Amino acid sequence: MSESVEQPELEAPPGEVTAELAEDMQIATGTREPILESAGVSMVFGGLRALNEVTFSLKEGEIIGLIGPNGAGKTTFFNCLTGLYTPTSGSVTLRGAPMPQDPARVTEAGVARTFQNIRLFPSMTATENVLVGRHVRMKQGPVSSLLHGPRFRRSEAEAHDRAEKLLAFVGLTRFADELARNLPYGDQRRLEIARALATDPSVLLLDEPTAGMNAQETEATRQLIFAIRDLGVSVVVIEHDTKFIFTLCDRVLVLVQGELLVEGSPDEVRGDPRVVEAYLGAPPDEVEAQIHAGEES
Amino acid sequence: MSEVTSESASTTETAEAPVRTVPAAPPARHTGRLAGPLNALAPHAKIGMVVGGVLSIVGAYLAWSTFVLNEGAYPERATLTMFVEPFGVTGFRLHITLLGLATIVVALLRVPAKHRIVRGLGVGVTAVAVLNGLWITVEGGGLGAITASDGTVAFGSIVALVGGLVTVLSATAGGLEDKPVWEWKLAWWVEWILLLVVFVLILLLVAEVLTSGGQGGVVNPYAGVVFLSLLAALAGAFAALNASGLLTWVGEVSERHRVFSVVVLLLCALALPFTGAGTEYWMTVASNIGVYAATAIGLNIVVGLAGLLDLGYVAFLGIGAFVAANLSGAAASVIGIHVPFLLVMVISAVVAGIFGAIVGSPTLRVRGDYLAIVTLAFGEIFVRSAQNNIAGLTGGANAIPNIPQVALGSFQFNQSISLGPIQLPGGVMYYVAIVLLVAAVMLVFGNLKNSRLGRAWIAIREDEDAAAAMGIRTGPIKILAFLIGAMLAGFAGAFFAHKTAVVAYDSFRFLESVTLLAAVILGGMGTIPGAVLGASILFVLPEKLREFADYRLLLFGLALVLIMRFRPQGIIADKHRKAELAEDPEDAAKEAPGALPTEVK
Amino acid sequence: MSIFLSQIANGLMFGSLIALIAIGYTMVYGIITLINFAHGEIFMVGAYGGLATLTYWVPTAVVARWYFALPIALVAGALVSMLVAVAMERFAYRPLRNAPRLAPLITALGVSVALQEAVRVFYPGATAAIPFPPLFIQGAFVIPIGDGVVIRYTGILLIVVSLGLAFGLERFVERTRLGRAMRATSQDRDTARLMGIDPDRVIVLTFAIGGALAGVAGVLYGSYLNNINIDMGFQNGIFAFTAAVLGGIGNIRGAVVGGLVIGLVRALGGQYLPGGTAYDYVWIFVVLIIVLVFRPQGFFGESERVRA
Amino acid sequence: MSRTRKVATTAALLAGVLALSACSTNREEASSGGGGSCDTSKGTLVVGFVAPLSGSLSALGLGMKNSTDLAVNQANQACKVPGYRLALQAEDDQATAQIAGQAATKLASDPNVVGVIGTLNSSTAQTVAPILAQKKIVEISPANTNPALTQGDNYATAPARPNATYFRTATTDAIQGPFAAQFLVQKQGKKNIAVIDDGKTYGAGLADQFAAEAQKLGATIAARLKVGEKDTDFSGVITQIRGANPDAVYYGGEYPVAGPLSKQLADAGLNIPLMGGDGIVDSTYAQLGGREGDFATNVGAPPEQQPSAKAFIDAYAAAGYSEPYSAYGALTYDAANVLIDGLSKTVGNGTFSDASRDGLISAVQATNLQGATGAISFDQFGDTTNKVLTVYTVQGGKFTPLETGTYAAS
Repeated sequence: MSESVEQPELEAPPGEVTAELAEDMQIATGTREPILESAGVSMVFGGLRALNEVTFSLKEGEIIGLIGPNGAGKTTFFNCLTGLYTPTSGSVTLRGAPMPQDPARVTEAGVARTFQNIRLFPSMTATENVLVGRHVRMKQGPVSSLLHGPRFRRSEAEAHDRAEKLLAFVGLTRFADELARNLPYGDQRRLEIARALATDPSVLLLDEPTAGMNAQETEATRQLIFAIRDLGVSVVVIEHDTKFIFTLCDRVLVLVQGELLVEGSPDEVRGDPRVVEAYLGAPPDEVEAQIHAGEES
Repeated sequence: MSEVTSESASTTETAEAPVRTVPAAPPARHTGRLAGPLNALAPHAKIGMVVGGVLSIVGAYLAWSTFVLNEGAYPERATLTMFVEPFGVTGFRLHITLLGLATIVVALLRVPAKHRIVRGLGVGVTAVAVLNGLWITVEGGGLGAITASDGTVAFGSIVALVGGLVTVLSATAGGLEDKPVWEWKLAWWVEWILLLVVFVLILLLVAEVLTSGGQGGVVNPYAGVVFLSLLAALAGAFAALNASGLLTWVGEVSERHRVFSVVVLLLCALALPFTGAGTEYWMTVASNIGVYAATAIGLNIVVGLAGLLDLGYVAFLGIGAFVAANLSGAAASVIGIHVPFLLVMVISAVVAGIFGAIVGSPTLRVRGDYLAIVTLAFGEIFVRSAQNNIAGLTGGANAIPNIPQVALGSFQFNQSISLGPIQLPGGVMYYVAIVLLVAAVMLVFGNLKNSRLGRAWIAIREDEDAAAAMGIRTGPIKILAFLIGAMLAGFAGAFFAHKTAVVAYDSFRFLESVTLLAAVILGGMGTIPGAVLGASILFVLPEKLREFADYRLLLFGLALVLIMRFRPQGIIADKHRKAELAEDPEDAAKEAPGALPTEVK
Repeated sequence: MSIFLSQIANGLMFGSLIALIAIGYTMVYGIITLINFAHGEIFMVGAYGGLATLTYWVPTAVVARWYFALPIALVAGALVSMLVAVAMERFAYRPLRNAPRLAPLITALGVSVALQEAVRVFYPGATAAIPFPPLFIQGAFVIPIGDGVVIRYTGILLIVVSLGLAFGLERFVERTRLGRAMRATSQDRDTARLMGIDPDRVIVLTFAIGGALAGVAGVLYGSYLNNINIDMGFQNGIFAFTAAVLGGIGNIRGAVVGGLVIGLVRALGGQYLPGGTAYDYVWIFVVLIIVLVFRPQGFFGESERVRA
Repeated sequence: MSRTRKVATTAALLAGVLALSACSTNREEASSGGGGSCDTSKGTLVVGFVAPLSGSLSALGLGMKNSTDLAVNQANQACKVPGYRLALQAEDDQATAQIAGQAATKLASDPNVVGVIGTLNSSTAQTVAPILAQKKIVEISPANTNPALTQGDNYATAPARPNATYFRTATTDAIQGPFAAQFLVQKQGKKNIAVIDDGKTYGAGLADQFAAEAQKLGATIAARLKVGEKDTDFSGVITQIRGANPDAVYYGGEYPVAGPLSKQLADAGLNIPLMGGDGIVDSTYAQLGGREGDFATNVGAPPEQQPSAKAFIDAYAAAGYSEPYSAYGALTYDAANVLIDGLSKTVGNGTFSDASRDGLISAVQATNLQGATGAISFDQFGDTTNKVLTVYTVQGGKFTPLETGTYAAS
C-alpha cells in the first residue's frame, strides 16, 4: 500500500519539533570542543595498507564530509571509528577517552551510525525500529521486563514518546505502524537516521545517506542533516556526491589510498589541484562509475 | 490500541456503514486451469450455489453405506431416508445438512463476500463427503460399499461430494471477493457479553472435538474418522466465518478488551473439567500438553524471538525433571531429601537456567546452522549422560521411579474432587496447576516480548550487526534468551516429574526436541498462543488417531516438510513481525547480506 | 602398545566410513549452505537398497560369491541412494531455495524422520535389525606386535574403497568441467549463472554424487558389521556432519581427514578417557562443540564465510 | 498452480493413509474370530495392551501385540468367557513414560477393560502400574524386569508390594543372571569373564546380576563395559577385552547387538563363547553373526519338550502375522492367557462389572497354568514363581536346548 501513497513535499523538520527534541536529548554543550578524534590511525589487512596515519578531529556541532575515490579507505576508516575494526596502530578517542572496541559500547558511548546499504529490522514497524534504538538509554532489567511494573511503564511511555518525536522529526509519522520493509527507499534511509538518533548520540556517522536518491530527496536529506546539527549532534558524512558534500559540510576531508590528502573548508578543497587529480587521474567514465557504484566492500 | 489505522487511498468510508469495505465481486474472468468452465459457469453462479447446497442436503439424507459394518452400522444408520425419519440426522450428516443449509441461505441473501463464504462451506461439505466416503469404501472393502451392492444402494457420499464440488465451483466462478472489514463498535458491555459467548462457544467446541467419536478403542472403532470428519466440517465452517470477516472483527474486539479476554479465556480453560472432556484421561492428556506447551513457549523465546535454532531443547525439560525427581524424596534418588514442591519448581528452573546459559554460551561465537548443531550435540550429551546414570543422579537405565504425587496436606493431586454434586475426575488438580503454569509462562513470554529485552531479541533475529550498532550487547542478550527459555522448561520439568511419577532418560531424546520445535513452528513462531496451539495439536491428533499409531512418525515427518513448504509462518502468523521463516522469497533475495565485513576482528 | 595400535586401526576403519558419508554433507553444504540432515538417512536407505537387491533380485548362487555380490550391491546401493537424494532435492529442498535459512533445515529434519519411518514401515522386517550378507573375505589377519593387532579384511576394504572414492572425487572436482562448474557455483551462484552454468543442474549433480557415496557407504557398513538397522543413519549422519565441520566444510579432503579424526576420537576416547565406551560418543560431541566454537572453519577451511 | 498441487498432495496423502489402514476390511461378512459360534450376547470385554508400537522399539512391541492378539482370538474361538466377546485394544506408549501414562489412563477410564498386558519398558511400567491399580485393573507384564516394580523401592532390604494389581510373567534379572552365572562358571568352568551390556534396563540389570553371582562363585570379571544400544561397530570394546584374555563373554542385551558382537569377537581372534539372556534368543541370532557354541538362557522348558510352547509357536505361524513374535512373544502369550483364564474363572456364567475386579485380582494371584514358558503361578509380590530356565546353545545355526533346570540361589 505504501508504494501508492503520493510523496508529500519533503522539507526540513518543523522548528518546534527540533526544539523539543533538542531539549529531550540534551546533547549540545555549546563548547565547540573536539569530540571525536583520531591520531595516526593505520589499518593493515594482510599485506594491504588500507589506512595510513589518518589524524582528524571533529568539533562539537560540526558537519564533516569524508570523500575520496573508490578504495580510498573511507569505509575502513568509518569502521575504525565505530569499533568494528581495531586499528593496527594509532588511537581513536571520544571526548578524550579511548574508543571502546565493541560496536555496542561505541553506541553506548554516544557514537551512532547508519549503513551504506540500509540495514533496518525489516519485519519490525518504523516505531519499533526506533524503539530498538532507544534500547541503550532505557532502564529496564530482565525482572522489570517480566513484571511490567510502574517503572517499566514509565520508561516504555518515555521511549514511545521519543520515538513519536523522532519520526515526526524525520517526517515519517504517517508510516509509524508500517513494517520497515514496506517503506519507500528514501524513507528507509530517513528511518535509519531516526533509529540512530534514538540512541542520543553526540556523534552521528552517516554512510552515503543520499545513495540512490533523486535531487529532491537529496535536498531534503541536506535539510535534515542541518536540523540534526541543530539538535547539537556532530555529524560525519561519507559521500560520493561531492556537490552534496560541498554544500553541506563545514569541513571536508579527502582520503586517497588510505592517506589523508587534503583537509579544509569546502572552498579550499574544491580548488585544490591534488583533489582534482586524485579524482580525475582515472578516465572520466570510471569516475562516473565510481559515483554511482557502491563503496569498496 | 489501533485507533490510528492509516488506510489505503482506495478505502471508501461512510459514517454509518459498519462495513468499511464491501468489495464488489470482481469481474468474473478466470485464467489458468479450469478457466473455460468457470467463465461459462459465471453467469449462473447463484443457481449453481443453490443447487450445490440442495445436493449436499439430499446427499446427507440418502444412505451412505450398502454394508452393515462389523461394529454396527457405520457410524449410525446406513439406510436412513428422508421419509422414515426426517429429523433423525446426527453426526457427519447433520454437519453436511447444516453446511448445505448455510450455503443456500448465504447464496440467496445479499451478504458481503458471499462467494468466498460459500466456497468455504462447499469445501467443508466436500471434505466431509470425501473422508467418510473413503472410509466406508476402505472398511467395506471396495467401491460397492458406497454405490450399489447386494441389492442395496447407497449414493449418499457421492451425491454429497457432487453437491460440495458444485458449490465450490459455482462460488469460484462467481468471483471471489476480498475479505470485508467490519468496523462495528458496540457499548463495552455488549462487547463483553459477545466475547464471553464466543469464548464459551470455543470451550464447548473444544470439548466436543475432544470427545467426538467417543474415546476410541475396540468398542468404538470409528472414533478416528468421526473425529476427522468433525474437523473437516469445522474447517469448512471456520473458512466461511473467516471469509465473512467476522473472525477478524471478533479478534479486534478482543484486542480492545485484552485483559477481559485473557481472564475469560483462562476461566474457560479452567472450566474444561466441567464439560464432556472432564475425564481423567483428558485431564492427563491436557496436563502433558501443558508441560510441552510451557516448554515450547520457552523454546519460542529462543527460536521465535531471538531466532536461534535449538535442536537439543528437551534436555532442559529433562534437567528440570531430574532435579525435581532428586528432590522429591523418591527412594531411587541419591540425594534423598524431600523439598516442598513450589521450592522444587524454583530450584529446577534455576538449575535448568544455568545449563541454558552454558549451552547458550557458544552463541557468542557460533551462528546459524552451526549453533543448531552445537545445541544438538549438547542434547545428545545429556541423553547419553543420563542413560549412563551420571553421578548417580539420573537412575540410568532404571530411571527414577515412584516420585510421590504433589500433595496439599493430605490431598494428593491425582485424586478426584467432589464439588457438591459435581464429581471432578482424578488428575484435575494437576490440570488446574498446569493451566495456571502455562498462563504464567504465557504472561512471561508476552511481557518479555513487548519490552526492551524482547525488542532486542527480535532485532538480533532480524539483523544481528545492526542490532549491535544500536547498542545492543548481543552476546549477553542471546545467552539471556537461552537462560530464560531453559528456566521455563525447567519449571515444566519439575511438574513433569511429579505428574508422570517416573523420570527416565528416554523421555528426552532428539525426537522430542524435534517435536517441540514442530509445536512452535506449527502454532506460529514468535506468537504467544502459537506454542500452546502447536503442542495441543501434536498431542491431541495422535491421541484421537491411535489407529494410525504405526504411521505417526511418518506422517509427522511429512507434515514438517509440507508445513515448511506451504505455510512456514504456522497456523497463527505473527501479525506484525512475520517470523524469519515467513519472509517472502523476493524479500529474502532483496535483503542479501550487506557488504559490511563484521566478522573480521 | 598393541591395544593402542588396535584402537588406531579400529578408529581408521570406522573413520573412513564416516568420511565417505561426510563427503556428501560437505559437498551439499559447500554449494547451497544447507545442513542436509537427511543425508544420514540416505546412507541408511543405500544399505537397505543394496540388501533388497541381494535378497529379492539376485540369485543366491551369485550372492554367495562375494566378487559378484559386492559390486552388484555397491552399485545398487549407490543407485537407490542417488535416486532418493535427487528426489529429495527436487521435492523438498528446491522449492525452498530462496526461503530463509531455518526453513530448509527444518525440512531436512522432517525428511529425515519420514525416510527412517518409511523404511521401518514398508521394508519387510525393518522394525528390527536385519542380517546383511558378508560381501567380502571374512576373517582377519594379525600383525604380530605384542598381543597382536587384529585387522579385519572387511575393514581393509572399507578403508581402500572410501579413500579411493574420495581421491577420485577430488580429482573429478578439480580436473573436470563439471567439477569446475561445481566449484564456481559454490563460490557464487549468481555469477556462475552468468557464466552459463545452470546452478540447478549442478545442485542436482551434487546431491547425486553425495547420495551415491552415501549408498556405497551404506553397503560397506552392512558388509562390515553384518547387520543394518533403521537407526544407523541418524547417529552416523551426525558424526559425518561433525567430520565435515572438522575438516572445514566444503572441502573434500577435509571431510576425509575429519572422518578419520572422528574415528580415532571414538576409539581412543573409549579406551583411555573416563567412562570408557559408555561415553565414547560423548567425546565426539565434545570435539564437535570445541571445534565449532574455537575453529569453525575447521582444519582446512579458508574463510569464515560459511558461518553466517 | 501451487494451490491445486497442495490440494492434490493432501488428497493423495489422505488416500494413502486410508489405503494403508485397510489391511483387513471391517465388513461383518468378513469378520473372523469375532466370536465364532460362541454366544456373545453380554457384549464385549476389552483386553488392554500398552507397549511401543512406533519408533525403534516397535519390533518387540508389535511381537507382543500379536501374541496377545493370538491369545485373545483363541479365547474367543474357544468361548473361554461365556457370553462375552473379548477384544484387544492396543495402545502405543512411544516408549516414553508420559505417553504410557496417557494410554493407561485412557484404558483405565473404559469400564469394559478387564486387564492390561504390558508394558515393555520398566520405566513406562512405573507410571502405568499405579494408574491401573487405582482402578483395580490387573496389569500383567511379560517384559518388565526391574525388581522395584513388585517388591518396592527397598526390594533388597524390605520388600513390600506397591501395587496389588501388578503381576509379571517375566523373570526378574535376579533369577536369570545368576542362573547363567552358575552355568558358565560351575558347569563350563569359565573363570575369567568379560561382561558387556547395552545400558538399557533389561540388559544392564541382567549383566549386573550375572557379574555379582559370577564373582560370588569365584570367577573374575575381566572387564565390565557398555556399548550403545544402537551400536554395531564393537571393535573398540573388543580391543579392550582382548587385552584381558577372557575365556567367555556375557552380554546383557538383545540379539541385534549380540549377533554382530559375537561375530566380531571371532574376527578379532577371540574364539570364546558369548552368552546372553532371553533377549538374544531369536531365530535371526546366527544370521546376525552369532556363532556355534554361543549360549543363552531362556525362561521355561524348551518348547520341544513342552507341547504348550510348541502349540504357541505353531499357532503364531499359522495366524500369519507380519512381524515375528520376537523376544517376549511367549511370555506375552502366557500373560494374556493368565488374564483370560482368571477372567473366565471370575465371570463364570455371570456378568462382569466393577464389582468383579477384586475377584479377578485374586483369580490371577491364584493362577496355576501351564503356559508356553512352563508352569505359571505368582508369589506374594506378583512375580512369577516359574524358575525353570533352559540353557540353549547355538547348533547348526539355531538355538538348541542344552539343559533345563530350576534356579536355586547359591
